[in-house]
Amino acid sequence: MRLAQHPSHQVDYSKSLNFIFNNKRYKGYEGDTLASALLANDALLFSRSFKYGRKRGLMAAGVEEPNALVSLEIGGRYTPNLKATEIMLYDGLSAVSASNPNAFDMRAFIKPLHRFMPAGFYYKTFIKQKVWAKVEDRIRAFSGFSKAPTEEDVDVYDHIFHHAEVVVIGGGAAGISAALEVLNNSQKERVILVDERSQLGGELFNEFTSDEAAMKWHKDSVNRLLSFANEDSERFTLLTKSTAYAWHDQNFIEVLETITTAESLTSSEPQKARKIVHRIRAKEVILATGAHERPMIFEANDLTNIMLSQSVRRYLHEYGVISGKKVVVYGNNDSIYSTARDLHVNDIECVVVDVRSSEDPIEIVAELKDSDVKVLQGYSIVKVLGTHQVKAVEIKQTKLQGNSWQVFGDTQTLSCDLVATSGGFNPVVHLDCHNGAKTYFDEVSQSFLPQQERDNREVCGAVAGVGAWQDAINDAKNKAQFTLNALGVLSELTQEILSENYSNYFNVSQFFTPKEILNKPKVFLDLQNDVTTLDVALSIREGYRSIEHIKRYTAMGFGTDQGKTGNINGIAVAAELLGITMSEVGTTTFRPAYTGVDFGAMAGREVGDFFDPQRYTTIHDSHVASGAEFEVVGQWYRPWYYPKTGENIHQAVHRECLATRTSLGMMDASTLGKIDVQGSDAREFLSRIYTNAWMKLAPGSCRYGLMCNEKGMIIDDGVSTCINDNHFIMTTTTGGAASVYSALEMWLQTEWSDLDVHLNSVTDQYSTVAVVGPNARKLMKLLCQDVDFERENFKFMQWRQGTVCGVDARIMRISFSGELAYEINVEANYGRYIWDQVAIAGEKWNITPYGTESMHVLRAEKGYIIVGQDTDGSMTPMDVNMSWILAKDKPFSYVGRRSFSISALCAEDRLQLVGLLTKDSSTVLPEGAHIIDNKGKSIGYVTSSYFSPILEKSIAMAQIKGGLAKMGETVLVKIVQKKQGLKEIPCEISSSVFYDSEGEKVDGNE
Amino acid sequence: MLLIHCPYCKESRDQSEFSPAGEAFIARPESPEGISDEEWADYVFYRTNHKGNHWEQWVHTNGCRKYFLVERSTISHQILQVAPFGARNSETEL
Amino acid sequence: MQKKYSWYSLLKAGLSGQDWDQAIPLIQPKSKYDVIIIGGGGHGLATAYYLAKECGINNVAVVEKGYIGGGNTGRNTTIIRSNYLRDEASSLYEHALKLWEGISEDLNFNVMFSQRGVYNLGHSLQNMRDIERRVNANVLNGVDAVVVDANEIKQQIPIINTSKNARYPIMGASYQARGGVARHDGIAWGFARAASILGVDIIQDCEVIDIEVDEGRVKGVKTTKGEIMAERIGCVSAGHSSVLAKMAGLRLPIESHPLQAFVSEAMKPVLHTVVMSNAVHGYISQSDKGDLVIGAGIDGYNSYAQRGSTKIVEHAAAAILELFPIFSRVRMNRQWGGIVDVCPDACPIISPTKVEGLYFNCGWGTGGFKATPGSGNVFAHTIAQDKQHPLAEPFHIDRFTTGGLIDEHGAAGVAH
Amino acid sequence: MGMNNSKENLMLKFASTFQPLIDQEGYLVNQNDVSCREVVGNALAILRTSKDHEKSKKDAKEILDVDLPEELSMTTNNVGVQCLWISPDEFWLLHSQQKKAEIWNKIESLPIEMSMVDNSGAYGVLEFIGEKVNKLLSRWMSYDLSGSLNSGKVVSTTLGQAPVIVFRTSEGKLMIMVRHSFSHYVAGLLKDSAKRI
Repeated sequence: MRLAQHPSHQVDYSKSLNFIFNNKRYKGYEGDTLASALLANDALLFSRSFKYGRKRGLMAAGVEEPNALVSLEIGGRYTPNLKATEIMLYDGLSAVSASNPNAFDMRAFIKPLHRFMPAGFYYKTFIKQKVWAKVEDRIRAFSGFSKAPTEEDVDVYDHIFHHAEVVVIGGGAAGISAALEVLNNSQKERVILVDERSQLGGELFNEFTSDEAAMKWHKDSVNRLLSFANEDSERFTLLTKSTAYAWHDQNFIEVLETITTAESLTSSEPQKARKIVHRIRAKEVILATGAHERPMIFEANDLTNIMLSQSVRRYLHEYGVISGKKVVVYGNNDSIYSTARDLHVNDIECVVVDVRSSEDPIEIVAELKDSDVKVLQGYSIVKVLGTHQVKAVEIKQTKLQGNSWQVFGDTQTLSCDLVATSGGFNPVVHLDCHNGAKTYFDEVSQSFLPQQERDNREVCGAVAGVGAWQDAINDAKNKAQFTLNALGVLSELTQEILSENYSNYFNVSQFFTPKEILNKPKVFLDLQNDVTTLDVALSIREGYRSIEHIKRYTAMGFGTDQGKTGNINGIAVAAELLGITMSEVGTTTFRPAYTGVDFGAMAGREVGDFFDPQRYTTIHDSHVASGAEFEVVGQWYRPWYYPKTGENIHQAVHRECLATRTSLGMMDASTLGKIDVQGSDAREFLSRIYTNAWMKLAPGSCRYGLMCNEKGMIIDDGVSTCINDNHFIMTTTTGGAASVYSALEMWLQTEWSDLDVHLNSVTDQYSTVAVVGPNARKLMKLLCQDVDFERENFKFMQWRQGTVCGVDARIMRISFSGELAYEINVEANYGRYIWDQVAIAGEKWNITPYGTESMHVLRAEKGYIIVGQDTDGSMTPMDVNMSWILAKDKPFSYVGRRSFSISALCAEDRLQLVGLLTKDSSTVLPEGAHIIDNKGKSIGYVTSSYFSPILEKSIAMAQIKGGLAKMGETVLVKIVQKKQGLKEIPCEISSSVFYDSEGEKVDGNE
Repeated sequence: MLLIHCPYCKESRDQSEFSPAGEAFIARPESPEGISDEEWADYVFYRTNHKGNHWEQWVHTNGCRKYFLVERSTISHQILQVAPFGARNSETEL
Repeated sequence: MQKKYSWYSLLKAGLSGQDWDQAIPLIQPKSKYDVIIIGGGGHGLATAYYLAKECGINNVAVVEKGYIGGGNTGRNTTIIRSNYLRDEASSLYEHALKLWEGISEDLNFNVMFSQRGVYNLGHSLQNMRDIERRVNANVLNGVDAVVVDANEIKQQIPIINTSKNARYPIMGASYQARGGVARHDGIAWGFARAASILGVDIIQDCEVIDIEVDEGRVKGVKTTKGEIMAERIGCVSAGHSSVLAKMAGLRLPIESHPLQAFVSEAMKPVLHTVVMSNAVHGYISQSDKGDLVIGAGIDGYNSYAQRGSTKIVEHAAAAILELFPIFSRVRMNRQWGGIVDVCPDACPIISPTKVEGLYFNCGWGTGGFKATPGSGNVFAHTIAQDKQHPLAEPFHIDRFTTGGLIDEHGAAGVAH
Repeated sequence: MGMNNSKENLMLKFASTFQPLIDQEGYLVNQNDVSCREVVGNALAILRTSKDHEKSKKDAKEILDVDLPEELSMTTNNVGVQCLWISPDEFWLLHSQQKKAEIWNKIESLPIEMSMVDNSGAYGVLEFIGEKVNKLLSRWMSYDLSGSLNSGKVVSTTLGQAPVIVFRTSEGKLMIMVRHSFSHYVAGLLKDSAKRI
């Protein structure tokens, strides 16, 4: 129900909102969460638990909530597994329970069997593989919470980089205080304050009804911060509705900000991102992440309307909501009295049960007693009565003997409809531990606190074990001063005098884990995963004693709440059962994310077209216009083939190849890597990284080179052009460009720094148009007048500088097809123009653009290898029958040479590259098919295979064990895939040069 | 993500600008032909793979393209120092 | 005598308050054993189990510095397959896969091996050539494998994105039906329990601080729980192999790198098989609990920190969205990292060393989990006979000197 | 043949890869708080210097009349040649097409240990103006633009996955050099993010 309005309430009573939950209509207000709005409507059932399907209501008011899982909206905005406590209400909201508490549930139906299904049940059952295979899917069907989405996300997500001198995480009293202290005492330092809620203040709201001072300090401080944010936005950034979910190395912090809460908006092209991941690199970090309250444990502690005490207060103060009329407030620390007082002030009947029998009662207890609030000290709740919802509690007397709790005396029953429990507080150390910090167990606060000293980081407020808001504010100012000093900013500390009305919530008694309770069934530790004290006991009994084993064996803390409330009780129970201290038990490792992060948000905009750059040549648009299909090579989009209407790939390639062999073809070769090599040692450098000789290559000439790594394996190849004695331009494969470039730089910088060589990438500087075919010379003569193209004056493997259609060009006469060919290199900006001019001028010879597929066929006809297709990183130059390219007399032991003499690299049965001709010349071998020996074992495989249009027969290249010594032998290629038709294809091992073995074509016509 | 100080740009930059380039101080043998297969294999394949403070090579791929030396803890990822290439030839010797 | 797991024992335990015996007894080390296995992960525990079961050596200790199964065993994405390219590798992994198929019964412990099939996607022409080559090799080696095209994939996995316009369009895949996933803790605990029953001592919280070598022969180890002697010692410590090697005065051709993974919040079953893509570095399956289990790429720098670069995890999330756009609003729940021991040829080392009696089983890189039973099996025989198991022979450490590498990297990279 | 073989009106033949991506006024992004347009007509010479930095500085001054800047900054000489620091031995001379011939005539007189490479065709130059420039770029750049990129500063970094050179010529103006093959990618990123700042 909703209480009378009060200034502490953070809801706007003038803005009423309609929403739907599990198909029922409700009303709430602006500022409500789905959880508070439903409580206000006395709707208490939210979902069912994971294992036993028990009906569950709210336990908390924040991200620590374990029970209230729902899914939101439908279609492209359907979102699974959200906590009702983290959903800000908006008009038209529509949500359903992750698993409906009002529908039939098999897990709950088989309740009598639960006793036979302890933790680790499945390890002991369905042990036969066949049986498991049958039942697994049926068992899986029960698992999981919400259904998965079915449609693509309609929203987008952004990433933003930030740099700040100080990041304050947490916007409660401590965080506000720390941020202000830094801003007030520095001039230019950039500050970012991050808080997960929409309103700064954290738990401070809970003090508003009882303490004017708290309200005033909050109002003044928040206004001060907002004015900083507005007036000095360069310096101060305030991120609300933003959760710092991960802290990585060197203070790299990731924050998830929720931008659009109104999930039901329907715009296809969103003007706002749904969420933004802020990636903050900070010099100094101040953690003010507060603490999560933990529950007391007792039998049937998972019934509806058993809530955390501070959460009850939060619903009361921030939303004016309470879910009971008669409350039992139960706990082991002073905070429960504040809760009782606030309930009493709001005329809600309540009884306080404190496990501690206090010797010197604190002031507030007296107050309560004076105002006729029943206070039972030295009592504990042992059991809750009720079917689904709390009806009453059974209490017994309690005392601490030595280190163990005793429960004794008669059972009394207190009727009530709401239990507010507080077992103490867990400092939110998660972030601090993400990148390696440790925690230690603090006896006073009975909690794991962050390690004291740490570079570039301070902790303040509740996370540091400070239990009163007044102390937190001053503690924060203090720590902020340390941070300022670390930044070299000098300033004076001024303590703030705040109200006298003082209560330290971290006066906590030892964990309440008496045997009488641990041995009872249904004492839940992890409510989401239904982990009970008996499960932990069993885990230990079976030898899974490490807390990490207990976690894994019982699934404690694996839920979407990651055990924020339950884990610590589990640790306490384990300590009790193992007979060791909690610090000996230790915690499980805290890992990102602190709270869930949408995959979409993690990816940001790096999806779809932006997943990876698409690199185009300057001629790309022309290829698109002529209807080319593209092949992606590395990041490059290369024309694959140019189908004419109605043509399939084979017909197109057939046409392209014949046109090129018989008349004229053209291709865009711009994607090849190009590296400018200059310096007096350029030649020496080339001869060190290539296997062949470079000392005598004359200016005006080009040479093919093969590059190996130190393992002796081929990694790249290409033609290098000698501009002058100190200047070469190397070409690399398209895919290898980047790695070759950095490998060359590595040799120069880390091994051969004595060499005078400079490398520069000029890949993007040039567009390269290859003109290929017997009529190439005729065409070049048309396009370029200032170069002599006569064959004896411009020989194969030479280059000339000239003017093509008015554009400066470096023309190389090299060939990857065996035909007469020229490569025209011009400044990239003129590439498209030259391409068009070549096309126009070539029309009379029916010039035909061809793509990578035809290029492959043409080169295969000549037996030229493609690194990465005919080699795979484990092939030496000898393996590909290219020993001719290994210089014997180079003084310097070029890269890879030493490895050639290692035994395994000289073995005769290595895979070697040979040609393969099918006996039936029309049969084209599938690439990747294997060659078998007479025992049916693989002795190699087909690397390249095509139907050669010019030869009108099938040709192939293959790696075959000892293949070079098997010329002319007949082998069988075994097709083992049904799709390809099971058969054995007889082939003859041949030279891999299939066409024009004399090399006559390279000079073209005339 | 690491924050790496480039000794050439003299600025700390995000890891995404750099590429790791393996263990430092592994020099190519003077005369590869003059050494045994074991020694060659040691150079090509074998690594110390320190647990603790570890000298390694990084290259400022998307920056100045320079290779340099970094001493980094492989336990905490803390970077203890960086040095231009050739500033030192072993973990101890400067 | 340990109670056998069965419907009968479950029923009895249910009625008698779950009075189970210790699956993993708490044990203090003896002063001497026949064999010490360093490393209580899946591989180490499997080694101990097979030593006791198949090699008649029961006087074995497994020493683990933390808790068993807490290293890579508990940190990987549990993908199991045997469709490797090279004969040597596929034989070894197929040996492991065959053991997986009977392991739950053998250990009397359900490790929840789920043979839901594994797809390795191809996104480029060269990817598909490599897939054809690998699948054909597998079939010839008796390993079940088949090439499927984009349409067939779409039929089996309706939620996958096979659009031709994708940045990395799915062109096809290799599919191994017998592949799948298993419960990672299960395999460690199952081996541990079964080994203990056969008399193996499993000693946790026991860190090896030195390996004692005398005249080229191993004598024993110094640990945080005192000195333990043994004539034979097997090192199975994955990311920490180099650290152990150093104690024995050895170096290894290994680097330790971070490998990260993450899981989503649990949803109702929607993905019923395993999908891997090397091209975009995303590996995904849905666990029996309902969470998506996603593997990311490897970090390039050395680390023992069990955490890696954010960029890699975020890229993996993006890669998964390329394949499964409907997961955009699903939330990552937990992220973690393991330390993988990477070998230059992406194949393991299962080998004796220059130190007599000291054996190493390491270098599994990102592929170790799937090999767990096979790795332990051949390593146990290698230690017992002081001679490599036939399947382990190609994986001798000397291959880096003789050049006999088993390159599983496949194509060095597309290039023309 | 009717083919233009003269070197005149080269600009008619010139086609930047950004050209298909810009609007009529030549803008990639044109909002009141941030604008981005391509600046054409630039030429780029990459100058590589020797290990003897002092000598290189002297030679560069005498032969090319440029002052080699120290560390991540730029200089502009009296004829408008901008010299950008890229690395200790690498400097980019950004100049107008008109100046190109003039500069290249001097290459012969460079000492052997210095070299120069024409990369005029490799890069597109983008000019950013407006108060939200940093906001736009911080979507894709890890570099501390607001804190560290003062006027006259030059840094090579990444924009998304594209390698770029960023420099601030004056308070209000920021330039980015993008490899042509990345222009579609970069233009796409900028246009997309501009919609949501």
